[in-house]
Amino acid sequence: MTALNRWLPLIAALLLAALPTVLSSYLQDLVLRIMVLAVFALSLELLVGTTGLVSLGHAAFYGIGAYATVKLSPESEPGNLLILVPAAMAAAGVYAAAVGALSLRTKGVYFIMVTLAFAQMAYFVVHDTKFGGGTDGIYLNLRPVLALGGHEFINLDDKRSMYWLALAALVLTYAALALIRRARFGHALAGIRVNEQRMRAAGFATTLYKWAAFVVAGMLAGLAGFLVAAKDGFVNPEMLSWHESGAVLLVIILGGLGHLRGAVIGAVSFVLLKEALSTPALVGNLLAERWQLTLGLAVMACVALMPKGLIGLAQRKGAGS
Amino acid sequence: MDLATFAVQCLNAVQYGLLLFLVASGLTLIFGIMGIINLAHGSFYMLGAYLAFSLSPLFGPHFVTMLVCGTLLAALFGYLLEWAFFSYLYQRDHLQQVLMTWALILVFEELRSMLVGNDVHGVKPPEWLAGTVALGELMTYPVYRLFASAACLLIGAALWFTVNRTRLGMMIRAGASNRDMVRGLGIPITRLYRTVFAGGVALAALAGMIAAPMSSVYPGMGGHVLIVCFVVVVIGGIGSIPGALIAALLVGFVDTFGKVFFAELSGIGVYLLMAVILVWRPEGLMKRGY
Amino acid sequence: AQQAPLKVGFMLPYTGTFAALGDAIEKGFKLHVDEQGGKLGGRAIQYFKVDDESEPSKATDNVNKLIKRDQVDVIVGTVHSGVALAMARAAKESNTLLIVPNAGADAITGPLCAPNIFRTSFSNWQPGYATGVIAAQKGYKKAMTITWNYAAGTETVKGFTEAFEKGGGKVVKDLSLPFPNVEFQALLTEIAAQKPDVVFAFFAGGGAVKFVKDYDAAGLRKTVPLMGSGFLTDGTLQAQGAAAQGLITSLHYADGIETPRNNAFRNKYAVTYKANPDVYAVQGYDAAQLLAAGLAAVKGDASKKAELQAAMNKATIDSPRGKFTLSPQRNPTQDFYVREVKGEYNVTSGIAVKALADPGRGCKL
Amino acid sequence: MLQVEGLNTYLGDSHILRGVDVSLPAGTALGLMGRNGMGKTTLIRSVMGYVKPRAGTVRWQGAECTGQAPERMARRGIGYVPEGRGIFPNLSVRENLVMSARAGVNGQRDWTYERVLETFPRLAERLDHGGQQLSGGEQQMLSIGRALMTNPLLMILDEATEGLAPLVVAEIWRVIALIRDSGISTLIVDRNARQVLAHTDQAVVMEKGRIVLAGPSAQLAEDTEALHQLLGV
Amino acid sequence: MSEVLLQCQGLTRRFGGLAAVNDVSLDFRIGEVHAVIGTNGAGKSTLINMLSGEMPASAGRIELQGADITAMPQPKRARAGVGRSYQRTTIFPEFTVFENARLCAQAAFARPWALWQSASACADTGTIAHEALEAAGLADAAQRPACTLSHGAKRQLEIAMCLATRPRVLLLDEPLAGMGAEETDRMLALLERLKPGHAIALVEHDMDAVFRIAERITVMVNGQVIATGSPDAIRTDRQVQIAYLGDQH
Ligand SMILES: Nc1ncnc2c1ncn2[C@@H]1O[C@H](COP(=O)(O)OP(=O)(O)OP(=O)(O)O)[C@@H](O)[C@H]1O
Ligand SMILES: Nc1ncnc2c1ncn2[C@@H]1O[C@H](COP(=O)(O)OP(=O)(O)OP(=O)(O)O)[C@@H](O)[C@H]1O
Ligand SMILES: [Mg+2]
Ligand SMILES: [Mg+2]
Repeated sequence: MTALNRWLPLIAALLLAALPTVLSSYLQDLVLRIMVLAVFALSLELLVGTTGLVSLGHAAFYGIGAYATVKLSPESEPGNLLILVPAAMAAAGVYAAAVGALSLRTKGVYFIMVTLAFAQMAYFVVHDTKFGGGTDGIYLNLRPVLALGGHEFINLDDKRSMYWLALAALVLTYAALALIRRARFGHALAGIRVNEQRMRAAGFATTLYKWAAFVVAGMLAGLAGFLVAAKDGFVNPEMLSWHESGAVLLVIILGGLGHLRGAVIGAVSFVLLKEALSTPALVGNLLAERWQLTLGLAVMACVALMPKGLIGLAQRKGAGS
Repeated sequence: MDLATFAVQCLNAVQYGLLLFLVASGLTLIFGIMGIINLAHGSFYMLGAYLAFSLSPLFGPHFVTMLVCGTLLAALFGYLLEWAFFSYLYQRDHLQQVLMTWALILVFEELRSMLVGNDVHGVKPPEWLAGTVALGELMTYPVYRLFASAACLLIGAALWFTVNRTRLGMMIRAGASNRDMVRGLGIPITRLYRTVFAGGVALAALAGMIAAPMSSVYPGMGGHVLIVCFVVVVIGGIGSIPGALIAALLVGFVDTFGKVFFAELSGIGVYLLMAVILVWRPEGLMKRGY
Repeated sequence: AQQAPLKVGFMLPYTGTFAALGDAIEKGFKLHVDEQGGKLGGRAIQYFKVDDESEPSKATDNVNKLIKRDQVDVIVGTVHSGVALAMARAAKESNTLLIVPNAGADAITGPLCAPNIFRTSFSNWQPGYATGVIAAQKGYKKAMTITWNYAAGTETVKGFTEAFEKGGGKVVKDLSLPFPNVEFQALLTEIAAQKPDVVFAFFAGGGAVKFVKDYDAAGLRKTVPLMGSGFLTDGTLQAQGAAAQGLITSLHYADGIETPRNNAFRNKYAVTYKANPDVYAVQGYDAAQLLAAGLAAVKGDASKKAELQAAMNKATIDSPRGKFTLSPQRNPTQDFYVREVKGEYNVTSGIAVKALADPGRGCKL
Repeated sequence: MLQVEGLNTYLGDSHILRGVDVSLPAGTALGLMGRNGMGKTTLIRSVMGYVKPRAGTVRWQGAECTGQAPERMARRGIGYVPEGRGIFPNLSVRENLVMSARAGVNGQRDWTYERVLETFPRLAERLDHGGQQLSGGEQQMLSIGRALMTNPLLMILDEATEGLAPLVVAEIWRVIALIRDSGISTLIVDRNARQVLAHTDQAVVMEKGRIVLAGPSAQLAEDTEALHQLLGV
Repeated sequence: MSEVLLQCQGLTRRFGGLAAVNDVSLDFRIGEVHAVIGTNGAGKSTLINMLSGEMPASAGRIELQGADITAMPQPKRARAGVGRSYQRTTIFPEFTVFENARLCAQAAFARPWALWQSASACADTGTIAHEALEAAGLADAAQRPACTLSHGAKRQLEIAMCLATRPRVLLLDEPLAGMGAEETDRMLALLERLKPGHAIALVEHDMDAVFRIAERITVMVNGQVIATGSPDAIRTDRQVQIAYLGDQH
């Protein structure tokens, strides 16, 4: 039981890798979408679940990653993955470094609001200026490729390549975060979440730790942003809006805070729940049109019945058996 | 900008600030003082606006009576809401409230769409407030806006008094920090919080009713005010009512003059203000000394 | 042999601020289909629906539901320009036929134009331009514009400025505020201070209601005439009440168009849905007409894409708004009416510009 | 006045109280002693209704009230000074006192705001300070004062002298004696066994969730051997 | 005379108009327990807060082994050897007792960049944590979640966490509060053992304990030092008796 539990992420990853061979193109897209959201959610989980820093501006880094991808792609030839991925992560990381340095002076709800403020500023910069293409957003003319020495290894125009790239990103993100949480760094972050005062008294430079976590989370969000830009070939200011930040926060709360699996489960269930509730073929025309109502009620039921999020449910079952 | 225009702009700023304060007052109570992260505040505001829309034909000139009735209805609604959806969340991680209130927004929006449809509506101010006063040679100023400003101040003062000067207010604040201890002193916290929550909903709805004749009534109207309300409450220092007032006025000024001088980037203004203030004073402007 | 039904996918806002518009568009579309006995080009129609939530960042995923999951033959949508742009991209990539029944973003039939992307509404530039023509004709010399700082607003204002300045006037200042901010007082004061001859405004929905009421309450309606693109007063007059009386706007549709075609349409719509049609319903209706014209040419065989699209582009649509054709960029070349608010109606007093075509700048078709 | 019979309480899965019987006649003081972690606080919290006992009964003035909500118990006249003080950090000293002010069950108002301040002059100097800003001892005084403001019939003091200066501790014992004289009962948990025995009528010693020794305080004070074995003094 | 590890001169802290600590100069030496006693609100905790870097001083100077550390941030000070315990229990409630201690031990072996190493497998911190728990008498409870400890046990954990950081200066704020007689004895024995090699500042209201263990006692009243000296001198100091001790001692 525990052994299975331990290897579950790996098994899931292998299953996911095999899926494109059996799935229809639409379902493959759906899974792709979930994986990208999962990367985004995982990046926030490092902040919220692990470090206890609730950010309502995480979409800014996601959006910046996406915009950087589009902006740095050449007009008329495909951009190179080897440049674009680091660039997107770096762009998001740089902004995160600045925002983190300023906002970590504050705590709790104030922190929530300062991160929101910085995200909104980024939002308005892309929304209201020519630079970001205004409200309409901008297109990525050609999807990125992985080219080395004139040879093209991966072309994201191919749906499966895109899928596997996203899967690779998810696996790497998950693994990186799992390592972090297992390492002393992660333990220190957890300590900061529970009792920062004590951590300082013990000798941890907590601000530095939090800042580092903030930057890492920002960079991973940038990675998710890159994936979206490459997948959709289109970026829009709304990617940076607080709705987006809020949505990803909801995903990890729904999944259950404090567990990497929670973030992934949250992403899966959120997308599937909404998808199911708004698909006429599944729930009938009448209900599908009222998906907001059913989704709202479903989430309320989740909150009422599952104090620890969906992961709590899985764990309780695990403990019982 | 000549002096007269400047004066009028200042008046605009103050008036907008007061309106923001009115809308944020309910949030100060529920979020600032009770400590519930309530995303559905905008929905309560919308509820008020739609109440005004559906009640005003019934009440005609008895505008104040309508306000009272609407507020009571909203309070009752809030009372039930707390019982059904919030009473068991206090012991849990605060973020669960985020999820719950977000889900409530969805449900509210859909119910509104089912009950009153998706059209835009206007609400007429009562006859006795419908006039305007002249302002300079070209402009006039609606009397109703002055009425709304006065109402804001009145409500703000009443709220401040209740929270800071009455035992009820002290109990509410005490409950936010240590529920168990409050119970140990013989105060039925469950009922108390239910009532206060109802009060917060009522305030939001009252703000919606007062704002309806000025702002019109339309789907999604709650979402637009929500963030600004949070900004106001937080800049002011969570839980501080005078702080919220000052913050609301500041936001009013920044917004008004931002639009005039930096139209291109005026959206940033309010958030820049918040970021600067919080980086400068990490606990808001008027955080209580303790 | 019995052909399988033609799959039509609606991607429209069914929730949120634009829900009423989405509803009207769908009703309009279905009305025409019903008039044809439930068939277009001899083929039965099967509908699919996706709520676009007016959320551009979800647009690609949402439109893929129609393209990949439901594998529709035609997509009809949407209202929000940002969403429509994302849809245009997806449609282009998958070569799915797209009919835009509202979103006015100039780019859709400009830089992003494609043989399979059609529009039955307008480009943002058009109503702005038409209003500019009216304003110039009225002899106004000094204008100010006011709108939300977003694409639809700035594009409309651009159209207005182009026509107004061509007609000899001068736009002295463009005012704007962030979307969806509705606190206009500061900008109204700015207008009062500058005292232009005329103000051109672009707002829609709740913002339009509030703007018109605030404009009136500030006492400006009597001193500085207000004009706007038709959306300023469409579907909002009941809410705007007295404040909107006498407002002059321009749009490709109006309430008092006394043609048999329009009357028939309005009656039919009123009978079917127990509601009065608006411009959105017309646009939806025409989307169906346009599709019908194309399908008729290929006898219902939607797989003959090139022929279908060519036929659609050549079609003359007998719209309730009056006949229109499509520009090479597939945007309607249509008449724009002068409209004045009287009571709860936008009454037309003639045509501002006949057969106004969008310049289609940047389109490489 | 207070009668506890066969109380069994679980926290999580652990069986903490294993059949506790305690009774406290009106107007007397009962000392509750025991090493750390023996269940003293749990007993008090079971009586107050913060935790629901699995078995056993709690009687207050003859009426059964097992598992009633803490606010009900407080309203019936129990004043509670918890361990760790439970001061409201976001209220000023004045507000901490005023918010809890209440006439007793019999309408008595023996303890007023003024009298509390008289008893703890240190608090009078700190009226406008927030609860958070008080020193540890000041918080303790405030916690006691706050409970007195509810004019209780029974005061439960869980480690009420923790962190208090010797002079103040002496003052607290004096106040307790005073309270007792005015007919209010007290239930005292304190680490200083000698002091407890000196200021109570009856005393019980707990070990691992059971009462292992009970009797008049004076008598227990003699029994040095048992005290040493059970309490380490 | 033994080495002075930590000392302060003219240390002052004001809260608005109130001088909670006023011009206090003290030193703490290796091999000595220096008790700081005083009335409630005398400023003892505030003093410790300043010495440990939790709170900036309004005026004055703090030296660690002769180096000025007045402006040194708390974490750095802690790593330099200044450890403290809190009067109000300050633990990680949701972690196990062992994890509480190990996390504190980890501060000295931070190496946050070593992501490939598992924190729980780190032998050094594990040993230190075990020793600290053993010393504080909590070895049996190591695997329990800290929040399920009784009040007294939490106080013990508080001390263990301070020890786990391996400090050279121990600033203990009422370590005995909430502990029973037996635990008090154990704690005093522990302090006795720690004395060589450590400088210990002990803030405490338990006079029996203070007089048993302290080499030097400083008495504070209203932010000021009113007396410093050997236990016997303090016991008989009239001023101290009036302000603090009463006549019992
Ligand atoms: N939530 C819990 N789950 C399991 N056991 C618990 C829980 N809370 C407390 N305990 C255990 O219950 C026992 C009794 O605790 P209690 O707080 O009543 O002791 P106490 O006698 O008041 O001790 P102290 O003198 O230290 O305050 C202790 O051994 C404690 O570890
Ligand atoms: N943050 C603060 N703001 C204002 N006043 C404070 C603050 N912290 C402490 N004080 C005041 O400073 C004085 C000294 O407090 P301190 O906690 O140092 O006392 P103490 O000597 O530790 O007392 P005790 O023995 O009761 O713990 C007290 O009167 C307290 O009210
Ligand atoms: Mg206890
Ligand atoms: Mg202290």
